[in-house]
Amino acid sequence: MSSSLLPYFLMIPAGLGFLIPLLGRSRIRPADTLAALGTGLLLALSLFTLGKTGKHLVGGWPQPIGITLALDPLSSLMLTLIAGLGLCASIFSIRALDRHTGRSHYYSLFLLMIAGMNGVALTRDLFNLYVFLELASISSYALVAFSAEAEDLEAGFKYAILSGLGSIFILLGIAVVYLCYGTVNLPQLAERLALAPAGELINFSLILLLAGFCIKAGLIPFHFWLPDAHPAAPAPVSAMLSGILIKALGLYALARLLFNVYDLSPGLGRLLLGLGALSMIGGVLLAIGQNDFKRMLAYHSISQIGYIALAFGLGTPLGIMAGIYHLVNHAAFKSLLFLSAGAVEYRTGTRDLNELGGLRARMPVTSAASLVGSLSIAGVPPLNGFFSKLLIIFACVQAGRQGLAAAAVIVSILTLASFMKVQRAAFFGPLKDKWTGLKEVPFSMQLSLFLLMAACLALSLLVLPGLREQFLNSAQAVLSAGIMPAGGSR
Amino acid sequence: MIIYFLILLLFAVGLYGLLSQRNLVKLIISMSILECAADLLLIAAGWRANGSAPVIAAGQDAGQFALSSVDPLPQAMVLVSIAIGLALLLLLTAIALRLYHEYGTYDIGEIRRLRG
Amino acid sequence: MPELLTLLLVFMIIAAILAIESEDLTSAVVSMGAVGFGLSVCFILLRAPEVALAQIVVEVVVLIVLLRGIVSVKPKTGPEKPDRTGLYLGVVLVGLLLVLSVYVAGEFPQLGEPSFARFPDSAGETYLKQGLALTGAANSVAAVLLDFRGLDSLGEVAVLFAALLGVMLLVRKNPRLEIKVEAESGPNGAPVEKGAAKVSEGEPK
Amino acid sequence: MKEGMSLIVKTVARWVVGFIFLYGIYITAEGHLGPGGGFSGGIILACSYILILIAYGRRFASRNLDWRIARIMAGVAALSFLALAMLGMIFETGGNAHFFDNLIRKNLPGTAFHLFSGGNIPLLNLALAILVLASVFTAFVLLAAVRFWETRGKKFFSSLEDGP
Repeated sequence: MSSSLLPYFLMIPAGLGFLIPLLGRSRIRPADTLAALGTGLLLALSLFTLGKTGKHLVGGWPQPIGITLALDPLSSLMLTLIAGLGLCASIFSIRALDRHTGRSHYYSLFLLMIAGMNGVALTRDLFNLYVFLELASISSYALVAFSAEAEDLEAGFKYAILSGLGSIFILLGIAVVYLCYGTVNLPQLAERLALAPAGELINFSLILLLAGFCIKAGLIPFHFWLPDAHPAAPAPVSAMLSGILIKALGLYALARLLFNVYDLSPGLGRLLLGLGALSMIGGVLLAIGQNDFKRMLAYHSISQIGYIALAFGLGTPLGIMAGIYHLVNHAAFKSLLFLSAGAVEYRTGTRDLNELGGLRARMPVTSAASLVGSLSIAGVPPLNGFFSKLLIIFACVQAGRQGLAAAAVIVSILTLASFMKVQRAAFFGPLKDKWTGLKEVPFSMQLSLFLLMAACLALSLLVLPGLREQFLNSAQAVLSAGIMPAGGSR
Repeated sequence: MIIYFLILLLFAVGLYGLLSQRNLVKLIISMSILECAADLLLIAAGWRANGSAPVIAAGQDAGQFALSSVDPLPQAMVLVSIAIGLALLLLLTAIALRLYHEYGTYDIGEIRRLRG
Repeated sequence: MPELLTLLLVFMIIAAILAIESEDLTSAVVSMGAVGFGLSVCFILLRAPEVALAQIVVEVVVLIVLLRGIVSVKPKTGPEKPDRTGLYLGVVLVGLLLVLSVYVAGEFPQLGEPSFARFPDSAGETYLKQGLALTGAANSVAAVLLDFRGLDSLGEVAVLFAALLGVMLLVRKNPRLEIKVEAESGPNGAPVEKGAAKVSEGEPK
Repeated sequence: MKEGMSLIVKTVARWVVGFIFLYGIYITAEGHLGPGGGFSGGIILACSYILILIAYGRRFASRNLDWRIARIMAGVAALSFLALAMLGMIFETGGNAHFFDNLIRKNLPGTAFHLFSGGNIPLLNLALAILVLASVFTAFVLLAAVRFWETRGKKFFSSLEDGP
C-alpha cells in the first residue's frame, strides 16, 4: 500500500515544530492555527491509513541496513489515537493558554512530542525507537514544567530524572542486546533470538528493557513520577500524557517487544499480569483519598493502565483484543476527564474538589463532559468503558483467572465510587456563592470536549462484530502472531 | 569479562547516586554517569581486538577493511545518545537553576512539597 | 589493551564515587568531568575517534555549563542528611543489579570479538564493505549516521531543538500574564520571582 | 573596562578563538572523510563563542553576539536538515520516493575522498553543525544569564515570552 505516506507522519509534525518558533506574532496567531491544522492533517492521514499495512524503507536501504518504517493495524490504530487526541488537545490549548506566555514554544514542543510518538509507533528499529522515545520524553519534560512555577518545576525535575532513568535502562538494554546479537533491527533481532539458545543474557536484557518501559508506562512499582507530573502540566498536556504518551512509549513499545520480538513466554506473561493487577488495585486505592482533581485522575490512569497490562499479560487473543480496546477507550475518556478538569481550572482557578460545588448550573457543557467521562471510566453500560472492561473480565475468566476477574470488578466499583464523589463534590449539589459569576468555557474548549464526548459514545460501537473484526481483531492479530517476519520486501 | 563487569559497576554507581542523593546537581551528575556507562558498553560491543578505526583510507581494499575494522554501528548510536544526553542535561540544568531561584537551595529534601 | 582499559575503568569508577559522594559541588562537577574524560580515552582505546571527539567536546560544554551556571550560584552544599528511603532503595537496587551482572557475567561474549562479526549478514559488515561505494563517505560512522540511518539523526536534531525550546521556556521571567498577588520569600530568604509581569490586563486579545 | 576577565585572557582568547573556529569548520566539513562530523564541529564552534563570552563579559557579548539571532539560526538549520532529508520525497515519485534518499549523490557523485563526495552527507553535517552551534550557544547564554535574573532588565528575557 501507499508506503511513501509513512514519512509524512514524522515530517509534518517535526517540520511544523521547527517552523513555528520562527513565525512572528500576528492577528491570525500562526502558532495556534498551524498546530491545529497540522494535527488535523495528521488525523486525516491516519484515518486514511487505518487498518492498512505498508512499509517504507528510509533512504531506500533494505531491512537490516537501513531503518524501516512499517505500518500494521496496531500501529495505525496508535497513529489515529495520537493524531485524534493531538487535535483535541491543540484546539483546547488555543484558549487554555490565554494566561501564559511562550505559546509558540509550547506548540512547537507539543508537535515534536507528537512526532516522537509517531516515530515510536512506526519504527522497526530498536535504537530508532529509543531516539523517538527520547524525543517525546524530552518534549514532555519541558511541557510538564511549562507554567514554570515552583511546583511545576519540581514535578518536571522529578519526571525528567525518573523517566530519564527509564530511558537509560532502555539504552543499557539495547547495549546488552547489541552485545549479544549484533543487531538492532527488530525483525532480525527476533529471528536471532529465536535461533540462539536461551540464556541468562536474554533475560538480563529483557529485565532492563522491561524496567525502562514500565517506568515510562507508570506501572505501580515504577509510578512515582506520574502523580506529580500529570497535575503540574497544563490540561491539554496532561490529557496527552495520560491519554497517549504513557501508552505509546510504555505499553505499546513493551507489547511490541514482548510479543513480536521476545515471543512472550508464560513466565513473562505472569510478570506482566502481576504488575497489571498491582497497578490496577493500587492505583484506585491511592486515588480514593485524593482531593486534587487532576491528581486523582492521575492515580486513576495508573489503575486503568493496570487493566491494559493485565489484559496483555493474559496472552490470549481475547485478552489482547480487550487490552487494545481498553487502550483506545482509555485514551478517549481519560483525556476527556483531564480536559474537563482543565476547563474547571480555567474558570475557577482551582483543582481542589472541596472548594468546588454545584458547577453544573453554570458550566453545563463541562459538567456533561465530565459526567460522560466519569461514567465511561467507571464502566457504566452504554459507554465505551463498559464494553472493554467487560471484555477484560471475560478474558480473565476464559483464561481461568477468576480471582483477577473479581478484582477487576471490584476495582471498577471503587472507580465508580471515586468518580461519584467527584461529581457530587464539584458539579452537583448547591452552587457555592463564590462561583455565582461563573461562565461556561469558550467555544474552542467546548468543541474539543464535544469531540471527545462523541468519541466516547462512538467507540462503544467498536464492540459490534463487523467493526471489531476490522479494527480490533486485526490489531490483536499483529501481537498474537508471534515474532515478526524477518527480511521483507526490498 | 572483567571489563563488562566494571562497566556495570560504573552503571551501579550512577544508579546508587541517582537514588540516594538529594542534591539536584548530584542527580544531574549521576544521570550523566549512567549515560557514560551505557555508551561505553555499546562501544565495547563493537570493538575488535587490534582493529582499526572505521575510516577507510584511500586505496584500501573494502573487503580487507571490513575484516580489520571495528563496528561503525554502535559508534553512530553512541553519537546520537551523546547528543540526547547533552539535550537532557541542558534541560535538567535549566529546571535546577529555576528551582534554585524559587527555593534558594539545591537540596530536594528541603524543596519537596509534592509527595507521590 | 584490556589491562589499560581495566585501569581506566577503575579510575572512572573512583571518580564517579567521588563525584557522587563529595561534599563540595565544584569538586563533584570536576570529578564528573574526570569520568567523562576517562570515557573519552576509553573511546580512543576502543578505536572510536569520532565518538571520543564528540565526548570530549560535550564534556567541556557540560563542565562549563555546570560550573558557570550552577556552581557559581552557590559553591557549596550544606551538610546533607542522606535520604533514608532512597539510600536503602539505592543499595537494594544496586545490589540486585550487581548480583544479576555476576550471574550473567559468564555469558558475556569475549571482548574484542564484535557481535557483528559473529553473525552472518550483519548490518555492520555491509556498512564497512560497501559504505564507501554506496554513500561516498570514507568515514563509515558518518555514512551510518547520516545516510544509512539518517532517521536517527533527524531524531537527534529534533531532540536538540526540543531541549533548546525547553530551556527557553523555562528561563522566561514571566510565565503568566496575570498580575501576581502573593509575594512570599522562599526558605533561606531567597527572593522569589519578584516583579511578575506587570502586563496591564490579564486577558490578551 | 571592568567587564570580563583580565587583559591577558582577552588577548589570548582573541588569538585562539579564530583557530578554534577554523578547527570547528574543518571538523564539520571533513566529517564524511575522517573522524569528526556536524555534532562535534558544532560544539567546537559553540565553544569559540562561549570563550569570547566568558573572556569579554556579557555586555560585550550581548552587543556583538546576539542569541536571538542564534535562536532563529537553530530553527532554520533544523528546517533545512529536514528539507534535505525530504529531497527524495519531493523529487522522486512512486516507489522511488524515499525519505533520506541521497538524491544529490545520485546526480552528482563526486570523487571519493574529496570534499565533494557523499552527496548530501556534508550538507546534513553542515545543517547539524549550525543547529548545534546555535542551540548550545543559546542555551549557555540563557543558563548563565539566570544568575542575573533579578538585576537584568526586562529586555533580555522578554523576547522569550513569545515568538521572535
